[in-house]
Amino acid sequence: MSGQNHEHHHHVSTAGQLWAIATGLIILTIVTVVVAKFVPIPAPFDVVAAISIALVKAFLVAAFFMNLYWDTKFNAMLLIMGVAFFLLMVLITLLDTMFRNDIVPSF
Amino acid sequence: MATAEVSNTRTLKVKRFKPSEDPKKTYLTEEKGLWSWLTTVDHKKIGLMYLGSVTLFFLLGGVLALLLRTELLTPAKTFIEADTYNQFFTLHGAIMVFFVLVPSIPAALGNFILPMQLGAKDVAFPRLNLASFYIYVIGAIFTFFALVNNGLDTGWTFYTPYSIESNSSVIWVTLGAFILGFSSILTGTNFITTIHKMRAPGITWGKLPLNIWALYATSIIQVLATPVLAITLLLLTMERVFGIGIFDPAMGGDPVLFQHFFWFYSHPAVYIMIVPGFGIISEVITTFSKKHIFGYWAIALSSLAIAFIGFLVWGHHMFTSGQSAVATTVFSFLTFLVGIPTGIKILNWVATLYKGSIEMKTPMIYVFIFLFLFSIGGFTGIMLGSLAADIHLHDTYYVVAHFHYVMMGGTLIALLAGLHFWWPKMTGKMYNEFQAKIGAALIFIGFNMTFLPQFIMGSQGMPRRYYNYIDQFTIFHQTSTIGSYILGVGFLLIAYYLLVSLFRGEKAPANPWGSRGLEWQATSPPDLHNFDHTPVIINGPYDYHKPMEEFQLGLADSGHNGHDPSHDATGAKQEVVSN
Amino acid sequence: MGSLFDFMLPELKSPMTGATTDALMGFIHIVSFIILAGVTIAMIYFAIKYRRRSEDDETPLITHNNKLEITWSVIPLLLVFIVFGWGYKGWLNLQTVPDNAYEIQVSAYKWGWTFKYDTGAQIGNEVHVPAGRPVKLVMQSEDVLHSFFVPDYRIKQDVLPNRYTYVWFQAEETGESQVFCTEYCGTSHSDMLAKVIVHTEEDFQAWLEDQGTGGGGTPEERGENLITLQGCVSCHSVDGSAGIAPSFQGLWGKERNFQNASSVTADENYIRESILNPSAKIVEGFQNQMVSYEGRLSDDDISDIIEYIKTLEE
Amino acid sequence: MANHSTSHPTHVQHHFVDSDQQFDSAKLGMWVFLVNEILFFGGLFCAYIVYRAWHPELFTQAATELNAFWGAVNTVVLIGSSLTVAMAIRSVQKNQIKGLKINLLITIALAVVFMVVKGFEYAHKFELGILPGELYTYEGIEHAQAAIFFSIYYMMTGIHALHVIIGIGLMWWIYVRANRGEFSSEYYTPVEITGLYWHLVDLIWIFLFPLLYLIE
Repeated sequence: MSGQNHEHHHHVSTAGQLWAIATGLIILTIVTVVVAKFVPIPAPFDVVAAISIALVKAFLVAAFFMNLYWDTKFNAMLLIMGVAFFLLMVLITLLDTMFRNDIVPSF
Repeated sequence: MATAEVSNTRTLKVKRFKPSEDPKKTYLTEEKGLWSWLTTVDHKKIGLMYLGSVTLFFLLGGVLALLLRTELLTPAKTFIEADTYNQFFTLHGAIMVFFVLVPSIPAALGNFILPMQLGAKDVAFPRLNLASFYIYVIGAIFTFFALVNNGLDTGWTFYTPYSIESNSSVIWVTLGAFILGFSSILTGTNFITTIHKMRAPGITWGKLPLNIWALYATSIIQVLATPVLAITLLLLTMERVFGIGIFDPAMGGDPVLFQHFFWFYSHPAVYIMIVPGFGIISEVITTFSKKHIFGYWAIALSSLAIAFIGFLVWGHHMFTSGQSAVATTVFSFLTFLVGIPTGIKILNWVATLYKGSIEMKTPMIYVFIFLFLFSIGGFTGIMLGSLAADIHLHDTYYVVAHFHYVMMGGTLIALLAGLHFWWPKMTGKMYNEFQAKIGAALIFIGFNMTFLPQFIMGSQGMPRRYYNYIDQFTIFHQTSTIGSYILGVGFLLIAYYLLVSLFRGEKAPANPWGSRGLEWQATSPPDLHNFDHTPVIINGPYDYHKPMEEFQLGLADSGHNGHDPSHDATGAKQEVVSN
Repeated sequence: MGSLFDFMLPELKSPMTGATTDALMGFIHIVSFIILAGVTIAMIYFAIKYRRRSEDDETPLITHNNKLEITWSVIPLLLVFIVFGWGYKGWLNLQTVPDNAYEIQVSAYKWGWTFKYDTGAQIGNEVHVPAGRPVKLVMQSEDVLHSFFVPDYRIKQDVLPNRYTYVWFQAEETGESQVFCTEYCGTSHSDMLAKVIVHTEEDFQAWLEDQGTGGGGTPEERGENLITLQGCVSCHSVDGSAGIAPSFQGLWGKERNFQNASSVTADENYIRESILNPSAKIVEGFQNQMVSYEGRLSDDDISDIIEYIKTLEE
Repeated sequence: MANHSTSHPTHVQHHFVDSDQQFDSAKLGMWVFLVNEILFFGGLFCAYIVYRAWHPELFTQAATELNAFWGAVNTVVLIGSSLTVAMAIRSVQKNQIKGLKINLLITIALAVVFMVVKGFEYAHKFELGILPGELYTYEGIEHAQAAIFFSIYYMMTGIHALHVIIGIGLMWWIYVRANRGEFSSEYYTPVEITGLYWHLVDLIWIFLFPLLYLIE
């Protein structure tokens, strides 16, 4: 079970791939700084832009540096589940903190 | 195993392995001495060390409980001061929750049983397993330190801002619980990995014992919720050290936010405590009914459903806290949804009894007690989930009674069921059945006498965490106190006959209850590596309609442990090699 | 059945807020009891009927029954929806204060309650209200979390240090009801009690007038009122009995011995310092646990309290 | 189970059947642990989001005290270190132990650079009196909750920095083991899972950077 099975288990990235990802990440870092500092985007959308860029960067790291793209889907699911539960925590907490002064909801 | 590549046409050479009734070497005799225990990576020994520590803490928490009940014999001062009382109830809560209930079933019994039910030699990360035990010990030392040094008087919930200004040793306990959290996380991580990667050939997801499903659901909660407790306690510690102000109203922070953080862990934590209990009930009830479980998938998936929905309901601890009306409404609604899978389980267990062959041995008696007490706990939970009723009942003895019915009537009774069930396997000794039944009766009577009056005084308006109380509640408090003494005697009796059985107990056969569970196909007590063969599983764990021989199969030749369990052993031809 | 509920619940004195709660609790208790009895009887019946007769007993293979599973999932689901809707309705009522409610400000502290009326009158640990009229309490805490609970009215609300919260009720008959603090708040949490005293409308108005604007009386009387109002008495007794703090009786003019072995005669300045900076001198045998009253008591208030303490001779 | 262990390579622990099972288990276990880490930081992000939603103006004002340039430099440094970790794993997969060691050393160096920059940032703030919570004395921001912003800032970056330090320790441990010749293309599980940990530290920073430094 050892020899021939190894290939699909252990993906080996080429140096070129890794350098390309890193370059992409650095470019995105520059983009996010430029967008934040020099492009006037109205209030909530500046955060949306910054987070969107960060999500793309996070995807690159997770998929290619952390090998999720080639890995078993279950590990990717774990990552997504972690993020999903974090979002649940935030969203439900906001249900309280953002609506404290609102009137009581009614049917 | 070149033939194993093509699963449908392969031939598994299996052989019948009847467990020896008189094992020469067991995990207890293979290596001896204190050092072999302290450095062991054997999941069985680690499980027992956990069991020992949990028992010690249960003793400590129990003594505190009896002292509390004694103080409440009369209004005002009976024999201790208000501050002492406040420290006692805080430590009783903190010890019972963090040091007893959370690790009791997963880390103690689960550690012992899980790899055996999977047909594995050990958990995936044995050294992490040992580390988790020592982390537990370090957390315990921190808490002990607080106990002798100023105590802790915040309530186990650590609500801010009281916990920020309290004079007691809050930091020691928060750090203790913080450290303890890692022990819980490591156990959870270990179990998830073990369940995914270490199953013996033929154990497909549909053939997992329900105990494993329950431990799996528990591990998921442990992994997802415990880190949030860790960060919450760390923030509280920083709050006391630097006054970071996030939860401190004096600095412009928000105490209700702390409650969200705290309950995001602590509500799922009650499922960490109870769900593994569900697993034990499923194992015991089928064994002693000699019957297939009713609704396997309903029970298995409802554990997962509870685990997930359990994350969405934490705000029902906060209906009167001043959280927003929207949040209150949503939390109440979701709370009812989590009640449904729990109800489904109860009814499935009762249906399992139908047309069974029921033998009322001690573990089964505890299952009956569990079903009765836990149902009461569940129904009162529905009561507390409904908004108007909760406004009246919140923070009264009704709540105290409710969670004791769930946590003690549920988890602890399930633990006792499991302990009696697996005791012969763990120790190789039988306990005295008659004394065990007396013990169960004492527990049942004492428990109800302690906590039923608390429902009544709670709905009459008696608030919890009260040192002093108004005269009209005296009779309820006194009944409750007497009940708690009976309960105490019951636990002493159990400790007594279990200890006696270690030295003078009859030798246990490999499978005293006639169970079809895989763990019973090992010797009692098991070999250091659990089985002296690699088990092959063809039948489900509850196939009581099939003969025992079909459950005693193992790979005839040495080598693979079916690393890839998706290879269904039923699909393969079995060639039974005669003994 | 009715008497059983009376046993479970205290007499309802504010039907406007509590009637739904009581009905709902009755409903849940009855339904739960029926189901629990069913489950228990089934368990015991099975245990007897299907008891093991021999070790070779054979049991039928019953794996599941979808119809049964759906039935016992859907019926409880419908039941809990009823419970949710009903509870929500009652809670909505508790959240919706009638427009004509009489408003009283409540201040909670360790360990007591102060009630302030719009006339300026203040009273500690007793709230006087008119019968037959909705009353709204606007509450705030001065220190940690507390919770205002009146079992007779089926109302409860946490009191927070940085926000106002409110409850309302309408007592129909004259009489008294017990108030508890239900959010754990330290040493004397269980003594943080108060009473709601319900008067007829006329008596209430008369009582309110009697109270004046809270500033009347001699300095000694004002001082006596203040130490109740500010909760001093929950730790410092006025009759010489031992509490968690030194008694006020016999304090004046006596030699005080401190933890650091120093001592001083109790005069105006000592008492003033002890109020504003309590940790400066700790009397032997006691803990440092009092909070500063800086900003909560004016100089006049302190003088009044000192005058009152002077009257408390042994 | 003596009859089972005969075919085991030395690095495979007794309770695993083969190297693949051990590798997969370790990796799965690490991912489960990373889920933990996400929720651990998640608590802090949650506090951040709640407070930002309450006081958006506070975050705009307070963020001006943070230096976006050095934040960006640190981002690039961490991305670089992630690259070298990935290269280290690639090296060991191809059995180039020398490449593994060089890449590990570069990673450690970059992590140290990150910490040094962080140290200067902290030192600068301490001088201004921008300390967490009660110790906060800075008067440049007119907002009642200014101290809370910096409490959140210090908690987030502080715990992240702690992870970086732990990462440095782990890399050094891997380096020492590589020196002892423990790793090869047949067995490099510790390298792989340490790499996963390091990438997560990078991932967290990818979010911390815009959320703390780039608020306008």
